Amino acid sequence: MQDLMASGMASLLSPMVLSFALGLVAALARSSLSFPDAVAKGMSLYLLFAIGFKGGVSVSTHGLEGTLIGSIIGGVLLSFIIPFVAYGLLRSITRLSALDAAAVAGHYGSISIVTFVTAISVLVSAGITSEGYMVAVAAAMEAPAILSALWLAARSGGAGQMDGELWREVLLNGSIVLLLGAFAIGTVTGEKGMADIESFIVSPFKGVLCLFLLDMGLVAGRGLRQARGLITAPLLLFAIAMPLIGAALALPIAMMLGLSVGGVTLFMVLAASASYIAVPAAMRVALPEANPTIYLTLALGLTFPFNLTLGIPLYLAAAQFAAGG
Amino acid sequence: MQDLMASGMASLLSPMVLSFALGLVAALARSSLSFPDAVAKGMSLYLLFAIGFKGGVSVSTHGLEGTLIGSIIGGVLLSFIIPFVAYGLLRSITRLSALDAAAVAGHYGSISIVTFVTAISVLVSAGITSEGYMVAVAAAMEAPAILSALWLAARSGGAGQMDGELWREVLLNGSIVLLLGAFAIGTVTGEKGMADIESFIVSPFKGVLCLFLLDMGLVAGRGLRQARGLITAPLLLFAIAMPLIGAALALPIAMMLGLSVGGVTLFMVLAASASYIAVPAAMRVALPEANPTIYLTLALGLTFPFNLTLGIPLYLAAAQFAAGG
Amino acid sequence: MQDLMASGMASLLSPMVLSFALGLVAALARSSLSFPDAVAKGMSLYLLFAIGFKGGVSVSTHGLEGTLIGSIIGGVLLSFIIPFVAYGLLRSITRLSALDAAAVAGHYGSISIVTFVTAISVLVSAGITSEGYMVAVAAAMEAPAILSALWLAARSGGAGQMDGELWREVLLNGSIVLLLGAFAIGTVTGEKGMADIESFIVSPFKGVLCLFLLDMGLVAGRGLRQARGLITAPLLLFAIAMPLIGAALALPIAMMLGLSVGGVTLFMVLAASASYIAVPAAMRVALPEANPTIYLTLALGLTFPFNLTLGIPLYLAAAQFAAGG
Amino acid sequence: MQTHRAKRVEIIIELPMERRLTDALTAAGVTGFTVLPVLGGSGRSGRWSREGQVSAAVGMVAVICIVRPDKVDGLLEAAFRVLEKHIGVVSVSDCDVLRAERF
Amino acid sequence: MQTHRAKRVEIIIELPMERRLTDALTAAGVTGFTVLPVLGGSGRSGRWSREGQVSAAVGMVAVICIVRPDKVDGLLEAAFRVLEKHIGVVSVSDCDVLRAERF
Amino acid sequence: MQTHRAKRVEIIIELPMERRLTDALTAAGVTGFTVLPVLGGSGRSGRWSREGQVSAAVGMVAVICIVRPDKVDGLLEAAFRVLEKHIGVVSVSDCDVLRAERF
Ligand SMILES: Nc1ncnc2c1ncn2[C@@H]1O[C@H](COP(=O)(O)O)[C@@H](O)[C@H]1O
Ligand SMILES: Nc1ncnc2c1ncn2[C@@H]1O[C@H](COP(=O)(O)O)[C@@H](O)[C@H]1O
Ligand SMILES: Nc1ncnc2c1ncn2[C@@H]1O[C@H](COP(=O)(O)O)[C@@H](O)[C@H]1O
Ligand code: NA
Ligand code: NA
Ligand code: NA
Repeated sequence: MQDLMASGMASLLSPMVLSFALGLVAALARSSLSFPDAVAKGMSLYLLFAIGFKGGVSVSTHGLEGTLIGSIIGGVLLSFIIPFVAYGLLRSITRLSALDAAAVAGHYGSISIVTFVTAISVLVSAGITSEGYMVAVAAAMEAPAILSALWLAARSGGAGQMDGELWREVLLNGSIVLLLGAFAIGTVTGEKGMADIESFIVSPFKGVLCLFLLDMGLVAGRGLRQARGLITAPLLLFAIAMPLIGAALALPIAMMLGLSVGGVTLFMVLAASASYIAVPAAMRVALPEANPTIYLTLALGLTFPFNLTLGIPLYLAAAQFAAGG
Repeated sequence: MQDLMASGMASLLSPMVLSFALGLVAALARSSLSFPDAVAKGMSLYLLFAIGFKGGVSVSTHGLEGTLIGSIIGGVLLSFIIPFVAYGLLRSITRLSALDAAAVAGHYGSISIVTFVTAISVLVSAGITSEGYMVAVAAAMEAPAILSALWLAARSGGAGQMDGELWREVLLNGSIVLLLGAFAIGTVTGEKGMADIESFIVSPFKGVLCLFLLDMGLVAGRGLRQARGLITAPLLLFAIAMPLIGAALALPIAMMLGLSVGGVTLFMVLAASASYIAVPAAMRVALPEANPTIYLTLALGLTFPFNLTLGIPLYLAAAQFAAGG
Repeated sequence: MQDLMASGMASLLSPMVLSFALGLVAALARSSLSFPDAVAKGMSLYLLFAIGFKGGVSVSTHGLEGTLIGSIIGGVLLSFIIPFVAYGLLRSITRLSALDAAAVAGHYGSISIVTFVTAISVLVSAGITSEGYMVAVAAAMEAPAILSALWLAARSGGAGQMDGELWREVLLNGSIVLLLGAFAIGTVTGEKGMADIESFIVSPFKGVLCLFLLDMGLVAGRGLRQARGLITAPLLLFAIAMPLIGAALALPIAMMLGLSVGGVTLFMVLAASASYIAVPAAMRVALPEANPTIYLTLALGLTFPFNLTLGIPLYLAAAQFAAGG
Repeated sequence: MQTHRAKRVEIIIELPMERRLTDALTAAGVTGFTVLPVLGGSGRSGRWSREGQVSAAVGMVAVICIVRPDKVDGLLEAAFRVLEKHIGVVSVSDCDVLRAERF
Repeated sequence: MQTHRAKRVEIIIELPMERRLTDALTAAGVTGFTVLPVLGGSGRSGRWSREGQVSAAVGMVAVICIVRPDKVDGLLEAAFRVLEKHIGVVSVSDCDVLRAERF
Repeated sequence: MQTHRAKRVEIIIELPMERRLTDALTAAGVTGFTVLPVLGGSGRSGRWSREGQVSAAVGMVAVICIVRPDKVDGLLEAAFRVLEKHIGVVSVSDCDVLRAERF
């Protein structure tokens, strides 16, 4: 317990969390601090490439410890199921319309790659290893939730078409392709490839993550300022309860899959996190009548900071407790 | 003397100064070499974050050597006073209108963060330590001079309103917030945080600074080419005399504060340098009738190169002489 | 032979080649993966600065091994001559108009700096040194081919004016100025300057190159998708034969110049590669009626990937065979 | 100089719908258009800015098509089918163009 | 297609004045506008370019508002109060819009 | 508000020709113009996008000039001489401007 709080405290006072907080505060105070979107995009491309590549190299050296296939199936199932839980919760505790609830639910079934990346950094700092193929699991969990959301929306009369074009867009969206592509490159080139580009993708990684989180704090803060009036107590409750529920659903599956402590943590993080890059764009196409301010505020403005600060240490503690640390 | 010239020479032939010179020459020769503004902004965000963070970490380890509060008060006073000196000088030796003179004066009271950053790099190369909290002093010196400039402009009938909105903009401008925010993060996370992101913010720092100075050379060169007709001998004299005067005013104050040789140098550099990022934008709002070409040419086209090449080694030599090296 | 295939294989499975392949496949599959142009430009500025600087430092330490002047003259001659060979080949095996053939020919006489940079990386990985001044040769070979192309176009009635303005644009184009400028800075600052910025320009170099090649794969793939209908068998043949011919022309010259194995390889790479950044822009101005899709597709979509994958290992093998390895 | 009457259509549309719009225009026979970036804006759904954004969900582009007057209706119908439920603004104004053979 | 008369107002204004302008527009009841980036330009104060610039002092943006004709005067007055002493260009042209209920 | 008739000329031109165009405008006495970035587009030479591009060969910009009606012809002639063999689109529309003394 003592330990848990100490490590929680350490994680709260890491440069990463503090950078996010700085961005949040600066935006709420209406500072002019901002990143050009090209720079934000560039940093996200770097992070995706680096994390994918490292995962691949890890697989090439350690082999597929545990079951890759099993984890992917487990992850995909979770991504399908979570939206139904989220939808039910939203419809019972908030006043969101069926359409808005369906759209929000899709975000929580999918994943936040930055939350995932931050969790890996926390694990690395704590000296805890994890299965390299978790990046493939992350990629696999991006899309299924969208289907569930559209099904929920359609059931409630909210249309929501998933045409072939949208399928292609979602499955081949930039972050999935980059993550899996870099993973494949890492697997193929292994330690030798790593030696080539280590000082680009390993050493400066955390620093870039800090700047990216600073930018995310700015974007989240700006969003929160715009959406002040919209955040009701039930929505706030949902934004904190839902990641916990997601993580709780993930824990037993991760245990059954026999993942390591690190792997269990990451699996929980994936389930607990909500997408705010890929899914919102897909929802604008498929469910244009759903209100984007609601899902962006919940996913980026509330759940993301919760996971970043309290969630990750909590999931790690739960994983250590359950998987025996 | 021998030493002084040798170290001056070394500083003139550093990759940093030469990168600036390359940019200047390329722009004057009308080369198409240019940086996208998003990349320039990205580099400046990196430099501000890194320098702020390092200052904070240094404070967290060495404590507040000397008096932080004293230095901030000294710096703020200087920032208030220098514009009056600059204004007097401009009005007596040049033909600038009262309004233009007031606007220029405001720039010289404020500071150039890149000159400051370059000076720190020079100190580090020379193995000279300095007070980490000087970045807080730098941040504190950005704004006061604007007030003096507006007062001077108002006195001469040039209007110049400092409304609440402008106050907020100036005090919460991106570079102040990032500098102080990163400083705070560095103070809180200390050596541990530094270990996390050292290979991002320390190792590549000088290289990024080179590219940024190259870009500044390009911008300065383009400006000089546009402003050819405008630069008279008295203006040129001002652009070189004023940093020397600022540094001379700063030296006794720095000595009284009991700063280290490195600290005295940096304090002089702050006083000697002129803003060309934050203050020009504020002046466009508050004194729209003042001619921006004049203040940008003086601050960026003339005084910045002077400080970069001759100024910094000179201030360092003076500090070593005065503070005993 | 065994060795050759092994090293060819190794080079094919390097993170660099695989990154390019990832981009190519992603674009052909119409993934949304893309880099902002500001980020692509930023990476190219970094690569040019780094490669130029390293070349300069190498000259400052090793001196001008071999003859710099000789190599430059040889390179310039090649750049003048290759377009005539290319033009003859195009006119005899393809149906391109005289104008389009002239425009394409100009691209093959000039050079691709990224192919050159990749070749240097391959040499470094293989522990093979090369003459630092080859970057000056690369810069010198950018422009002459444009003159040959314009002469060919004029002869066939295709106008093509090289006015003073275009001259200036070509000779002072950003990449030439940055490459030579950084080379000069490297020469002046030498090992000391290198120590200052090594962790910026050496360590992360290969990683940045990977991301840049990924971007180039995306751009090339998009281009190929647009130009599907255009690529005939003869054009494809040209795109593969021409680099081999260029390299074959370069080999004896490089041997006569007495270059090292690494230098011979780079000289061949310069001759074999085709420009797709500077020359296309010049051709748009000078030969606006030539079809840009043709020359961009040949240079970037076909010849660049060929050189990257098969060409470089081949030229290296030939250099080793000829210059005795 | 010799000019010809034409119409300038300006469509401001959500980033994620850009390709659908341009594909629909192409399908409707409009092959000439130019896409401009947008930094931010304000509308019934509030204010927004691209600053620091990675997601396409928060962003728009402006598509400009210069067309012969007789082609405007086809263009507007094609655009409307894509836009219908989406946020976006369509405006048409008169203009004169050089080199009418291009339109 | 059914279209409605409207006005297209284009305001090119200094970057540091952007927020003041959009706030003034909002205060004047104009809630719909779109902000486009500007790369460079030329005017009485000479030529400029955003290339490599960090300072907002050297830069402009273009703000486009589509409004109902009766709202133009209010808009122009609001814009003028902000612009008065500042550099910038305001132009108004006629246009037709789809979905008039949005303006 | 008091406004004055003027013309809005919009020239979409290849990136490598930008400086030649603006120099020609300046030479023709047009000192006021604004350059907007372009992301991509489509025309007779196919579709293109600036995404990930380093070369200026694949790219365009939009140049906007607001001029007094009597200056339009000189402007168009200057623009046409530069554009003649190049890809690009020139359109002219009517507008009203504030502060006519500036044009
Ligand atoms: N009247 C208008 N004039 C110009 N742009 C507009 C207008 N209305 C909306 N927009 C743009 O379209 C976006 C979405 O509008 P809305 O659907 O009203 O929220 C806004 O954020 C603006 O970028
Ligand atoms: N006639 C014009 N047409 C288009 N843009 C203009 C015009 N005049 C000025 N501008 C823009 O407004 C900026 C400032 O103009 P000025 O105040 O005349 O220097 C210029 O740099 C251009 O970007
Ligand atoms: N009708 C048009 N409306 C708007 N932009 C156009 C039009 N035609 C061409 N363009 C732009 O000009 C570029 C070159 O046109 P083109 O020469 O027809 O290939 C296109 O890629 C577009 O960006
Ligand atoms: Na999730
Ligand atoms: Na100062
Ligand atoms: Na070549």
